[in-house]
Amino acid sequence: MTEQPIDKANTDRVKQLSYRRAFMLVLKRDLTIAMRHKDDIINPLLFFVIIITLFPLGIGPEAQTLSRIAPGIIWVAALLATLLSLDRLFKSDHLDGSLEQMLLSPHPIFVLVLAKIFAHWLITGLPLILIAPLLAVLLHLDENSYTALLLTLLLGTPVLSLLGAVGVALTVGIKKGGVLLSLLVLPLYIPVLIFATSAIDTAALGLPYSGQLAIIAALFFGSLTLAPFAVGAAIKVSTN
Amino acid sequence: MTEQPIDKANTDRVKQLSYRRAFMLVLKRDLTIAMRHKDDIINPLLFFVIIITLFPLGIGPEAQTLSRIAPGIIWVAALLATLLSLDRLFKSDHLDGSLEQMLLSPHPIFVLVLAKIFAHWLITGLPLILIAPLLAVLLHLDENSYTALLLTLLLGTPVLSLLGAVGVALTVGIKKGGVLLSLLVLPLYIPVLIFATSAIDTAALGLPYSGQLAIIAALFFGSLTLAPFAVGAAIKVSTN
Amino acid sequence: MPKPTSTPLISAVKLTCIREERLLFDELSLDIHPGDIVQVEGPNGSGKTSLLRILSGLSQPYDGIVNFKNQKINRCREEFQQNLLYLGHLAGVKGEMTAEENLKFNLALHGSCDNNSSVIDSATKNEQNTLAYLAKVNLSGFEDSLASHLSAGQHRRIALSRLYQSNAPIWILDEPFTAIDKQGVASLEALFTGHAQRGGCVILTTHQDLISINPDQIKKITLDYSYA
Amino acid sequence: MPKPTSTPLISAVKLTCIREERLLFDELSLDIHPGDIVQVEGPNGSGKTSLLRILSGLSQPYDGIVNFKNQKINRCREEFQQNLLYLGHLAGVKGEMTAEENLKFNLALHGSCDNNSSVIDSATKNEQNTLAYLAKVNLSGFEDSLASHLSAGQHRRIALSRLYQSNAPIWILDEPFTAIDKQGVASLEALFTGHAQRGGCVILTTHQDLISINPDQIKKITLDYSYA
Amino acid sequence: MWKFLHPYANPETTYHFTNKLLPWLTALAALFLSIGLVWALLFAPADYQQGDSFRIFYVHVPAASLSMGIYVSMAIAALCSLVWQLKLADASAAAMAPVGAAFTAIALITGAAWGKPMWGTWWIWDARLTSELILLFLYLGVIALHNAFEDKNLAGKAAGILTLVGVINIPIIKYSVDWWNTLHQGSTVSKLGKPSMSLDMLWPFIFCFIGFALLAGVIICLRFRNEILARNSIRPWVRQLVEKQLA
Ligand code: HEM
Ligand SMILES: Nc1ncnc2c1ncn2[C@@H]1O[C@H](COP(=O)(O)OP(=O)(O)OP(=O)(O)O)[C@@H](O)[C@H]1O
Ligand SMILES: Nc1ncnc2c1ncn2[C@@H]1O[C@H](COP(=O)(O)OP(=O)(O)OP(=O)(O)O)[C@@H](O)[C@H]1O
Ligand SMILES: [Mg+2]
Ligand SMILES: [Mg+2]
Repeated sequence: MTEQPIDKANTDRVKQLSYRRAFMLVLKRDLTIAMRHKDDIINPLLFFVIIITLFPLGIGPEAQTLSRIAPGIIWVAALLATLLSLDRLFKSDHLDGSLEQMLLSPHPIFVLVLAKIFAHWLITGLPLILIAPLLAVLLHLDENSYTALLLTLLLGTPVLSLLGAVGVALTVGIKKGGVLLSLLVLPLYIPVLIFATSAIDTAALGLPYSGQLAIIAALFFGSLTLAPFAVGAAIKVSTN
Repeated sequence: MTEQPIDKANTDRVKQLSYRRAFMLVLKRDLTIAMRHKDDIINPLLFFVIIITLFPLGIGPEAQTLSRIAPGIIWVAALLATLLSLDRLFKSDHLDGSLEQMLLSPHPIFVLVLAKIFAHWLITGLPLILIAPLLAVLLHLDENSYTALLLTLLLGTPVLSLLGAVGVALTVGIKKGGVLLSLLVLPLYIPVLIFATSAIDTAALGLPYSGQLAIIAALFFGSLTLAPFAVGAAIKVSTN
Repeated sequence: MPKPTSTPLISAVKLTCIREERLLFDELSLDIHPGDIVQVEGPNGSGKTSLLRILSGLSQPYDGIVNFKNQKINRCREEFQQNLLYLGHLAGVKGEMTAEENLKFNLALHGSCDNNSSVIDSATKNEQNTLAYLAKVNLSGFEDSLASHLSAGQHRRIALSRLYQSNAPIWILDEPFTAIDKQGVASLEALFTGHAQRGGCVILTTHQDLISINPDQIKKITLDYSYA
Repeated sequence: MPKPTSTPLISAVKLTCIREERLLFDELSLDIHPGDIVQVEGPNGSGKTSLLRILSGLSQPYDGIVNFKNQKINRCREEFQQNLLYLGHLAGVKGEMTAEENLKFNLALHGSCDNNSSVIDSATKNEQNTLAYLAKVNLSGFEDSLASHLSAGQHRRIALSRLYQSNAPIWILDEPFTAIDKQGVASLEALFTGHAQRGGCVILTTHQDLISINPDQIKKITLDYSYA
Repeated sequence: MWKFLHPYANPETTYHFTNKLLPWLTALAALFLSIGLVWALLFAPADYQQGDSFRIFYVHVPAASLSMGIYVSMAIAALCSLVWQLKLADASAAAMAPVGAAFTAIALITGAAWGKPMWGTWWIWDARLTSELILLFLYLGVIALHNAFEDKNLAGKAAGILTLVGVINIPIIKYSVDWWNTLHQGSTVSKLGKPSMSLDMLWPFIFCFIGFALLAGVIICLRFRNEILARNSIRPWVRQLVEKQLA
């Protein structure tokens, strides 16, 4: 018995395990972990809700002021909620050696990474979008702006997850990278924030906001194609 | 040789190592670690700055709106910056077993805990206070309010560290306690937020705000005396 | 049946490793053939882990080359990784998942395939296999326990169970016996011998002596950087 | 010179430990006297760590009492902890501090005192001692390396160096030999014998055999909960 | 002085005690609630200003009061468990948390429903409303902490510490209407001696109030029994109980 049969088996097997299967595998795993800790889904959401309730407390209850700053608050809150949930993405996988093992698996790292990012969005981004209208009521958001709010969140939150992933990947090897992460990531988030709130404000005036929406869409597709590779490279550096 | 000489030495020694020395010991250690990672000091600060700059971006640049909401924004930012830096307090000590060792040391746990909390405040709270006036200028805070801002921060940020410590101590044994932490801690922070911003708003109107300040001071002394014990008990639970 | 004249599975050419201005090893060359069991020896801090990580492509050496079947591993990374099983000081086991879920994920991530080299597609068969592998590392009855609720040794056993299904010829194992009880160590040693006989190679570090493996069969590499 | 009739340093009365509805041990009673070296044995997952944590007061048993010199440890926690040295699976060593800083902190936290039982107050003497203790665990030359830059074994050695200065009579050590090389294991064993002779007691778990300690001197406690 | 409580530190005795208590409690709760609600919703006079929407009052105020009352009881239980190591106190606190959260939610929802006709908006950032919302968060935090620990005893201790630290919110909620000028009603029911409410509104209110309190008691009691069983699942008496049930 030489090494031949072993090798043969390997190449066969890998052809069958297509990208799609690797993607589904990691996605399912991450969702399982999140489901195990239902908190993982509920908590970013509650965090979002809590931040949004903090502002009226800090600023005061006047409906007019609140409705004026509502888009900004909702988006900043979404941004911070995403930010805080980011370390779930790679940190624990790095600490317990899983990330190392993923790097050593025969699948291209960007597929695995994309699956992890998608899972992250499903767990944190999606629930935010679902609850946002309710919070908009609490902040007396202008009625014309609801569609704009939802559309910007739908296109924008995936960008937050994608760009955030780059940040986490870069900082994951560093002890206590938590706050450094925010530093790296927040500047990347600013364009999304600006265009999204501008879209909502424009909508409140009853004007068309497709221009801003197009820019956010462009950011989305751009980061969707580039981020997984950047993340893959960053992870290789971090685990060295 | 029986156990006698060993015992004798122990009791002698412990009498000498007073609370104060235990406190200084842990304080020095935590500051050393923070100094080693200069990021630990710089990052919460930068995070504070970034949040505060996000709002003008999300809300728009009008000086009047900004100055109206400035106290709220500064305080919410201080609150979030503290929140994000909290996991430094016990998490890594728990993961590498140091916390266990502190529990087993002959010193009462509340002394050690108080030292850790004080170190945390020196590292995160103090720098915020120092930079706050600058940010207040950026947000066009009313000129009458500067003293009030500083006083509330000076009394309020230690409360944030103290109450936050309780939250971290409770969640430190839980995997991914990160966002659960925010859920536990933010409701406890809300009274500080309300009274602090109310003090600053009152000051802006030129009215006396000693009432609010007294309440914050009460919160400070209350948490200073109670939190270390709560934290000690919580740590015992978490390392069980 | 080791064949000394076959192409080496892994060969290192003049590896040099420097950590914090300490020279750990210099111009270290080695060839590892199918059938080899290589034990890297040396006191704490002599560079065993560093060497193993370099061989598996996780770290870059200061100088030198690592080849897989005479090809630089950087050139054929994907193929190399299909042929490699590396277990380090860290177990790579998720505390939030059960023992079974952990194993299943590991198998699937690295491509699971049964012994008669046909790819398993049916989920049920996979299921059975997972349980069988867990049984092999004495974890039957713990399938549904969260890994974080297992003892230190059981935790590592989850990671080690991958060895029982792996078809990768190259095993690089950094202190695989950590926290494992005696019976466990014995069955791992048997596994290594079997793997070598089937044409694989095992590179491992351990501070315990390998008891049940024929000493003649073990090649030793001693890193003798002595501290201070 | 063990004295079987002396008050036991630690005694456990009818300890019961249940983990996830598995009964690990039931009504376990034991007395540990000065001079005892107790090895807790059992396969992975049999409850050794759980027992040691209960004995040291870190976890609460489901049922039963742990006494220190015939007093419940919950009642005399402070005194008990002055007499206890516990090292668990985790080393309690901070990666961000150097070896020396780590050791110094550990000594100070647990109260450092030299062998002729006079309290050390002068910082310089303390300094010298720290270096001496580091030398004892073969870490000379690594004083100023960050602990995170040390190898697995060196990392644990920092924690173990506390044993060389400790005056606590009770040592509870959970797999102290993990990642330690052979020479290190031998000197630790010598240390244990010495400690027992000086009237201390050692409770430890390990999956390796204790080589250089006289087997008659070792009391074994076997946890035989068999899995599945 | 506390000697008489001693038998109830034993889970088994307590379990059997709740067995006896439950039917009475349930019957009383049903009685008070049916009388109170029928009286309040059908027969009590409509408010001269607010009309029939005033009837929300009969649900809103008991729910709001109970939300705070349950929290205080939870805190007392937590204190007992932490100071005297009473495992049963833990179990009772665990039983109370979700019930309290439910009443808080009811107070919020009925309040919001009442606010729409009265103040023209579902929600305002009024001090009392906000602090009630914070109370909800506190409850959720306690529940989340209970769920986050696998070991029920540890979970109880952890949640107990949080509960005690959170107690500071109760006076803030209670007195917020006095401290701040807010839209929300000040004390009307409880002004000592001289309630500023007509008696034919007060009586149905009292019945409703007691009814809801008893209802809370019933639910807490049921949950308490489950907690006891779950924490003692290894004990022989629980095993026997299960076997009896199965047989
Ligand atoms: C979501 C909105 C609301 C919340 C969270 C809320 C909360 C509360 C709370 C916490 C109490 C205190 C119960 C006690 O002290 O025992 C209370 C009492 C009361 N609420 Fe509301 N409330 C809300 C809306 C309303 C509205 C819209 C009205 C009517 C205009 C109202 C009328 C009352 C009255 C009359 C009391 C009794 C006051 C007393 O006698 O002490 N509430 N509510
Ligand atoms: N945190 C925990 N929660 C629940 N169960 C646990 C926990 N830790 C350990 N257990 C269970 O308790 C049992 C004994 O664990 P313990 O760590 O005491 O074993 P051990 O004898 O030290 O094993 P090893 O030799 O592997 O270190 C195991 O079956 C494990 O599943
Ligand atoms: N991340 C790192 N950064 C800098 N130096 C390191 C790092 N890791 C290890 N070293 C240094 O490299 C040397 C060898 O470490 P390595 O982990 O390879 O040793 P080892 O032989 O595996 O020891 P052990 O038996 O203790 O596991 C040590 O002297 C250590 O100080
Ligand atoms: Mg090593
Ligand atoms: Mg163990």
